[in-house]
Amino acid sequence: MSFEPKLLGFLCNWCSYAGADLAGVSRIQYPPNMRVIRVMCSGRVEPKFIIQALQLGLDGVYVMGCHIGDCHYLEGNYEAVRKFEMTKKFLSLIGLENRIRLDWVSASEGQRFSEFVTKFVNDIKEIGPSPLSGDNPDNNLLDKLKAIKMAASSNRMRALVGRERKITEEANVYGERYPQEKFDELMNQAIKDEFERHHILLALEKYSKSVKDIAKELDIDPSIVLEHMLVLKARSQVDFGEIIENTPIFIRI
Amino acid sequence: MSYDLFLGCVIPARLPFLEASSRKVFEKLGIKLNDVDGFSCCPDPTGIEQIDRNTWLALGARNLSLCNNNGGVISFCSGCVETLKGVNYFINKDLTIKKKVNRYLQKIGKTYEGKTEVKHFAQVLYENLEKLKENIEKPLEGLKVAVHYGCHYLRPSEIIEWDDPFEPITIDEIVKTLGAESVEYDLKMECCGNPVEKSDKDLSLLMIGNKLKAIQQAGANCVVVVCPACYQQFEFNQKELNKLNNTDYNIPIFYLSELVALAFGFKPEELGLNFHRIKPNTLFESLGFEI
Amino acid sequence: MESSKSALVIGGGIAGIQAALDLADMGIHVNMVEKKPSIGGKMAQLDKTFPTNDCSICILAPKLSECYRHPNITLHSFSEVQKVEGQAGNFTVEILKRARYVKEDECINCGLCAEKCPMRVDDEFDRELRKRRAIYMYYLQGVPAIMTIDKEKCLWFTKNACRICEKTCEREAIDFEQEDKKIKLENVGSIIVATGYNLIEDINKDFLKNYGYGKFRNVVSALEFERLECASGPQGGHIKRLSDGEPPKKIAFLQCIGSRSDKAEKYCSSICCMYTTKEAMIAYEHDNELQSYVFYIDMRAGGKGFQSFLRRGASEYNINYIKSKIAEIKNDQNENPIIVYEDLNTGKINEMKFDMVVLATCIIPPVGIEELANTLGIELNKYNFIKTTPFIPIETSKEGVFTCGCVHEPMDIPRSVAEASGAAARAAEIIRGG
Amino acid sequence: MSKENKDKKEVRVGVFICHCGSNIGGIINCKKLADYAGTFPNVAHSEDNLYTCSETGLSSIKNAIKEHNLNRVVVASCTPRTHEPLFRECISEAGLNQYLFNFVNIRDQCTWVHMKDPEGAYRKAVDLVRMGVAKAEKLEPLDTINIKINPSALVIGGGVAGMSAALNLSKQGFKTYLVEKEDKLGGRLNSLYKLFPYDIEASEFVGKIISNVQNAKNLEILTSSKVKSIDGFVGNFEIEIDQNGISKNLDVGAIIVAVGSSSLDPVGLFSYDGKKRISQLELEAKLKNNEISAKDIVMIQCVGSRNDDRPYCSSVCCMSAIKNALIIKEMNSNTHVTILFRDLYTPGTEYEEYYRKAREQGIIFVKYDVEKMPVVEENNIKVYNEYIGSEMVIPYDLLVLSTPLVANADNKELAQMLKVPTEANGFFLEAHVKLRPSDFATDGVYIGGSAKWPVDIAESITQGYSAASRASTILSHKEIEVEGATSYLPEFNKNLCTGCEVCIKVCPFHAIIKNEDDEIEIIEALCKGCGVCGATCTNQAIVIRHFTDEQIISEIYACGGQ
Repeated sequence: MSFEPKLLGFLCNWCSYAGADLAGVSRIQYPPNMRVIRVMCSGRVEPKFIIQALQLGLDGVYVMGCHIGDCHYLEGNYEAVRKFEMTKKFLSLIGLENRIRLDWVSASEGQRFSEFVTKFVNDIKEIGPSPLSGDNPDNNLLDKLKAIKMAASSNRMRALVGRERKITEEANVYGERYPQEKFDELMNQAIKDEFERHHILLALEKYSKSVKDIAKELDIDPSIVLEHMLVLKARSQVDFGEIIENTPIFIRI
Repeated sequence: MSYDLFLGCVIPARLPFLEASSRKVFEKLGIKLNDVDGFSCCPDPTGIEQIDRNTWLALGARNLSLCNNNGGVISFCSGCVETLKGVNYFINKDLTIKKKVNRYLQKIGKTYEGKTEVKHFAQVLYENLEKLKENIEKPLEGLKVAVHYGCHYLRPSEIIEWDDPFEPITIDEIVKTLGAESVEYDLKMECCGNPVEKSDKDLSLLMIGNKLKAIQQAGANCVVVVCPACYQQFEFNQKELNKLNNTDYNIPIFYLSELVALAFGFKPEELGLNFHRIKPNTLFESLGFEI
Repeated sequence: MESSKSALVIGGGIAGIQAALDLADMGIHVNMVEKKPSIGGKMAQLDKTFPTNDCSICILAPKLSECYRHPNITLHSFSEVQKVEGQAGNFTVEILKRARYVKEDECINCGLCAEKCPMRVDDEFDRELRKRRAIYMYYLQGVPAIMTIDKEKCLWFTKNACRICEKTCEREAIDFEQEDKKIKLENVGSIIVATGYNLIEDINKDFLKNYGYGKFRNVVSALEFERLECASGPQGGHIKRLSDGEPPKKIAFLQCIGSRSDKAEKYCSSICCMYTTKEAMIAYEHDNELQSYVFYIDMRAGGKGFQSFLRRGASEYNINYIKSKIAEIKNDQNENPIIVYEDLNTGKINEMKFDMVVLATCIIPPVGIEELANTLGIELNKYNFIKTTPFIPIETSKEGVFTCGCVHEPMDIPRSVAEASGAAARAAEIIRGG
Repeated sequence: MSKENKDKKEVRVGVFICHCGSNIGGIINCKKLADYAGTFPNVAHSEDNLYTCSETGLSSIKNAIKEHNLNRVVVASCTPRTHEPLFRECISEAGLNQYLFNFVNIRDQCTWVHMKDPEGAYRKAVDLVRMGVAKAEKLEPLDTINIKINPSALVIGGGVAGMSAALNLSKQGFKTYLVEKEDKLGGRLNSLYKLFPYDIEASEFVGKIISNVQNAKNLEILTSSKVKSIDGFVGNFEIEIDQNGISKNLDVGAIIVAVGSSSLDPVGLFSYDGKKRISQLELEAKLKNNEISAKDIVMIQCVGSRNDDRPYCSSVCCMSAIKNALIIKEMNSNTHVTILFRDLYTPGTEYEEYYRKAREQGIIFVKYDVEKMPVVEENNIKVYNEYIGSEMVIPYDLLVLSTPLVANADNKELAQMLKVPTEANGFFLEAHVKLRPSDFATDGVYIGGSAKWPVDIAESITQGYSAASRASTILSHKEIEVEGATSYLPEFNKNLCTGCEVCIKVCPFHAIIKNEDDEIEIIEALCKGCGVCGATCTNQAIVIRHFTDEQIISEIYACGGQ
C-alpha cells in the first residue's frame, strides 16, 4: 500500500483550532493523516516538542496559530515564530527542516485549514517517510536529533531565542538596537556550536573518549572539538578522566 | 392548482403510454394540466446545448415564453426540465445572455423575462405527498423498487435546485408512500448510460449492465425511473445484455407515474403497461396483484 | 451585589451583546431579545474589521458563546418585544418567542436535516448570494446553534408535504406542532435598545437603480461584497464577478450612496470611508494585481489609527482615492460597469471602466423601529433614529430606557461597544437605585 | 498539594465515546473504539453512548465515576469549544475536580472531515483517544483562583469623562475617588465658550455636572492632586496621591484613566502670533469675552495634524470651527468667514446637518491640498483651488488656526506607573481597538475620553460611563474567580530560576514580577495561561498548569511514530 505519512499538528485554541472545527462544520474533506494537540497559544509550542515528535518517527509536524496581530494573547504568535525559526535552523543541520511547518489559520478559514493540511500531507508524501520511522530507524541521525533536542533545550539557546524580540525590536536602555541580521549571524553560530557540543556530550555518554576519537566519530575538526571541550569543561559538563600516553581522555559529568 | 404541461418529444413520440399514466395521476390529484399550443423540442440539454448554446437558449426561452400559467410549467421528462430550468438559470444569472436571447425572440415578436417557474412532475408529486396518500387504493406491498434518479433530475444542482444531488430522497419517499419498499443498491447515483449510446455503444451497455447487476444483487424486483431516456436505456438493453453475456435480466421498468397510478387503483391496461418490453405480469402475479 | 431587578436588552448585535455581558458580569440578570434565529448581528456578516483587519467572526465568536452560556443572561432568540408597561425601575415586558419548529434542547446542529431538505431558499444572511434549505442554521457559527424551519418556504407549511427533516433527525428534535410563546418579564429595572440598523437596499432598491444596483450584475452593495470576500461566504472567499465568475482586476468603490444626499438621506453614514478601504485592502490581498478606485466626497477617518490606515491603503494596496461626484453608471456589452464622474479636484468630467462596482450604501434606521418606539414609548428623531439627550447619546427620551449603537446614529464598532458599556453603566445605576 | 496526592492515588481513567447519532457512529465503529480504549493501561472503564452530552450520557458518566471510582474522565465527541464546560460541570457534580477532564475531538476534526475515508478516520480517532488518555493520566486537579475585590475606584482626571465615570460608580454604590491635577474640576470645558451642535454655554453645562459630582454620596474629590505611585493588581491597588505636597494613600479595586488631552500651540505655523493669527482655542476665549471686531475671518483646518509628525485626524476641529464660525455670523451677519479645509469631518446625523446649516448661513468652505499649502501674507491668504483652477487671494483681519488635540506630556509617566501601553502619538492604547475600547490589557485598569483619542464631549461622556461599566464588572463582586490553568513557579523549581527576567519580558499581561526579595513571582490573578513564559523560561523552571511539558510530551509519545 502507498505511503501514508503520520503528522502531528499543534493548534492554538483560539484561531486555528476553531478554524479546524469550522472545516468540520462545513464538511470540508481532507486526508486523515494529521493528529492534533491543542494548546492555548502557538507561543506555548517549544522546540523540544517538535523535535520529540520527529524523534518518535512522525513524518511531519505542523504548528498553527492566529494570524499575526490577531493573537488572543496579543503577541504569543510572535514568540512562536522565533522559536519555530530556531527549530527549523537546527533541523536544517540534519536535513529534516522540510518536515516541519508553521502557518496562520483564523477561525473563519476552514477552507484554508484543510488546504494547508492537504498540501502538507502531499508534500510529505513527496519527500517520503521519515528516516526515523519504521522498525530500523537511522540511528546515527537519531543521535544527531537527540543532540539537537538537548541543544535546543539548553539554557543558552532558550535564553537567546527568548530575548530575540527584545534585542532586535526594542532598544536597550542606551537606546541601542541590535540589527536582526547581526543577531541571525550570532544565532546561526550558536546553533552550530551547541549542536556539536551536545553531540559530543552524547558521544561521551557511552564511554569516555579523547578529542581525536570524538573528532573521528563525529567527523568534526579536532581543533574545533578541543574548543568545545574547553567550553564544556568550563560549564563543568565534561572533565578529564585518565591520561593515556599523554592524550587526555574526557569523561562526561 | 394547475400547471402548463410541457410534453417534449420522446414521450409523445415514442412512449405515449407514459403520458397516459402521468395525466391520469394528475387528474386524480385534481391538478389541472393545460396543453399549450406551439411548444417545440425543449431542446435536448446534452446534444443541442453542446452544439450551439445560443440556439439551445433561444429555443428554450421561446418555449417558456409561450407559458402563461402562473403556477408555472411542468414536464414528465427530466431532460426537458433541465433545459427549461437551465434557460431560466442563465437568463437570470447573466444579463448579457438575457439581452441576447431576447434579441432572438424579438424576431418572432416574443420576449422572455425568465420568470416562469419550471417543475419536474416528480417534484409536484412530492409536494402533494399527503394528497397522494389519500388517493391510494392499492398499496404496492411486496414491490421491491430500485429507485433510479438519473442525472438530470438532480444535477447540475445549482440549476435544478431540488433535492440533494448526492443523497436524494424525494422519489424514495414517494415510493415508500405508495406502500412499496425502496431498495438501496450500489451505483444508485450512477448514470444509466443512455447519453453515450450513440457515440459508444459498448460503454453505454457496460454502464447499464453494472447498474442492473447491482440492482439484481440488491434483490429489487423492479426499477422506477422519472426520465424517458433512462426508461429506454433500462427497457431496451436488458435482452441485449442477456444475449451478450448470457445474463438473465428480466426486471420490469416502471415510470414513477405508472407506480402511482397502480397504487391509485388504475388497471395495467388503462396505463398501457402491455406496451412495456419487459412485461410486469409475472411480477404482479407473484405478488398477487389481480390484473 | 445582587439585585432582584433585571435588565432587558433588545437586539443581539455587538452592541447588545456587550451591554448584556457587562450587566451580567456586574451580577445583574439580563434578558436578551433577538429577532433573528441567532445573535451576532451585522458584525457576524463582516469578513474583517478595520483598522486592524481582525477576522470579524474570530473576535466575535467567543463573545457569542459567552453570552449564551452566561448564568446571568437569558437569551430569547427568534423573539420580539411586544408590550412594555411601567416605568424606570419597574417595567413589565411581554416577549413573543416565535416557534422554530425545532426543540431547542434536542437539536445539536448536526445539519442532517438541512442536507435532506429538498427546498432551496435565498440565504438572507449571505445577502441572497446563495441558497440555503428551508430548515437552516442562520449562519454556520451562529449562537444558539439550533436549526430553524423557515415557515414561509417549508413544504409542510406551504404544501402539507415532506416532513423529511422529521424523518432524518435522529434526536427527534423536529416539532411541527410547536407554537409561538408569550413570555412575561416582571420587575425589569431598565431597558437597553440596541437593534442596530438596516441598509438602504433593504427598503429602497429603486433608488439604487440609479447606480446600476439590481440592473447590472457586477454592481454590488458593500455588505454583499463583504460576504463575497469572506472565507465562509458564498464564493468561499474567492472574489468573482457575479456575471461571469471572472476575478475582477479593477474595482470601483462608490461612497455616500444615499448618504449626504438630497435625494435620499441627508446624514453621513460615518463608517463607509473606512470599511471601503478595508474591503479594498482585503480584495488586494486576494489578488495583488487588483486596482481599486474610491470615489468619495470627504474622507472621514477620525478614529484611532484611521488616517494611517488610509495611507497604507494608498501606498501598499493599489487604492486610488478620487474626490468626486458620480454622474452616471453605464454598462458595456461585457457587463463592465462604466462610471461617469466629476473630479472635484479638477472639475473635469471623466469616464472610467471597471470589472466591478461596490456601493457604500446608506445606513438607515432598523426596519420596524417605529413599532418598537411605540411599544417602548420613546421618541425618534427626524431621521427615524432613536432621539437622544444632548451630549448624552445613550439616553432616550424616556427615563430608564437607554440606547447604544447604530439604532440612534450610524457609528463604527468601537463606538458601539463603548456606548453599550456606557448604557450598561446607566442601566445599573437605576437597577441599583442610584 | 495536588502533586503529592496524585502520586499516592493510582490513576483510573474513564473513557466515553459519543456516537453523536450517526455524526460519528455513522462513520466509525464507536463500540469497537470504546472496547479498544478499554485495553489501555490505566483505563478502568470505557463505554460508548448515543449522545454523551444527553442527560442519559451525563448520568452514565456520573455513575461510572462512582462505580469504578474513576479519577480521570475522557470524552471523545464533538469539540471542547462548545462542550467542555458541560462535561467539566458534570464531573465536578460527581465530586471530581473539573480539571481532571479531557476532551477528544473526533467529530468536527475527524468524522466530519474524513467521511469518505472511514478507515482513515477510525485510525485517527484511535490515536486521538490514546493521546487524550495519555494526557488525562497526567492531569492534575487545579483550584480556580479567587481574588478579593476592594469595592472602590480611583478616577484619574476631572473632566467630563472622569466626572461621568465617577458619578456613575458612586451612584452604583462604590466608594470613588476623583483625582484632578488642576485646582478645579471641569477640564477642557473650562476653556470653551459654547458647545456644538446645541450652542449651549460650556460653563453652564459643565457647571451642572460639577455640582452633581460635588453633591454625590461616597464620591471624594481630590483637586490639585497628582498620582505619585501605583502598586498591586486588579481588586487590590495601592495608590499614593500627592495633594499640594501632602501625600495620601488610597486602596482601590479599579482605576479609570480619564486624563484628557491638550491642544497643540500653532507656534511657527502659518505665521501664528497670538494676536492677528490665533488658535481656535484662543478664539474661544475671545468669543467668551466678546472681543471679536474682525470683519474678514479665515480659518485653516488640519494645522499641524494629518501630516508626518501627527498623522491623525483630531476629529473635533471641523465641528468647533463651524460652531465658532456660526457664532460669529450670529453676532454679526456681515462678517465674512471662510474655512480652508482638506476633508470636512462632520460624521453622523446632527453634525452633517450642522455643516449644511453653516453653508446656508453663508460661511464659505474652500478645500485646499497638502501639495499646495495656503500661503499666509500680512493681510491675505493665497490658496490654490484646483476646482476653479487658479489661486484665490482671500483677505483677512483675523486668522484662526485649528490645531489638533495632542496627548498630554505626562501620559508616559502615568502609563509606566499603570504598566499600560501608549501608542505612537502618546495617547493611551486600549486592549483591543475594536472590541475592548475601554479596557487595558491589564485587568482592573480602564480608559475613557480624549486620553485615548481625540473625541467630542458627547463621546467623552459616553466613554466615561463605559469605563465605569467595565470597572463595575469587577467591583460588583466580593471576589472574582480567575482561570486555574495558569503558569506558576513551583517551590521545587525555585532553585532552577536564575532570575534572568526573560519571562517578565514575554508576558503580555505583566503577570510576572521580581518581588522585594528579588525573586521571580507570578501573579496568578493576572495570568491568562497562554504558556509563553513556560515555553521561554531559560531554565524550564516555570510550569504551565493544564498544559505541562509532561502532559504535552506524553501526548506526543501516545501519538507515536508507527
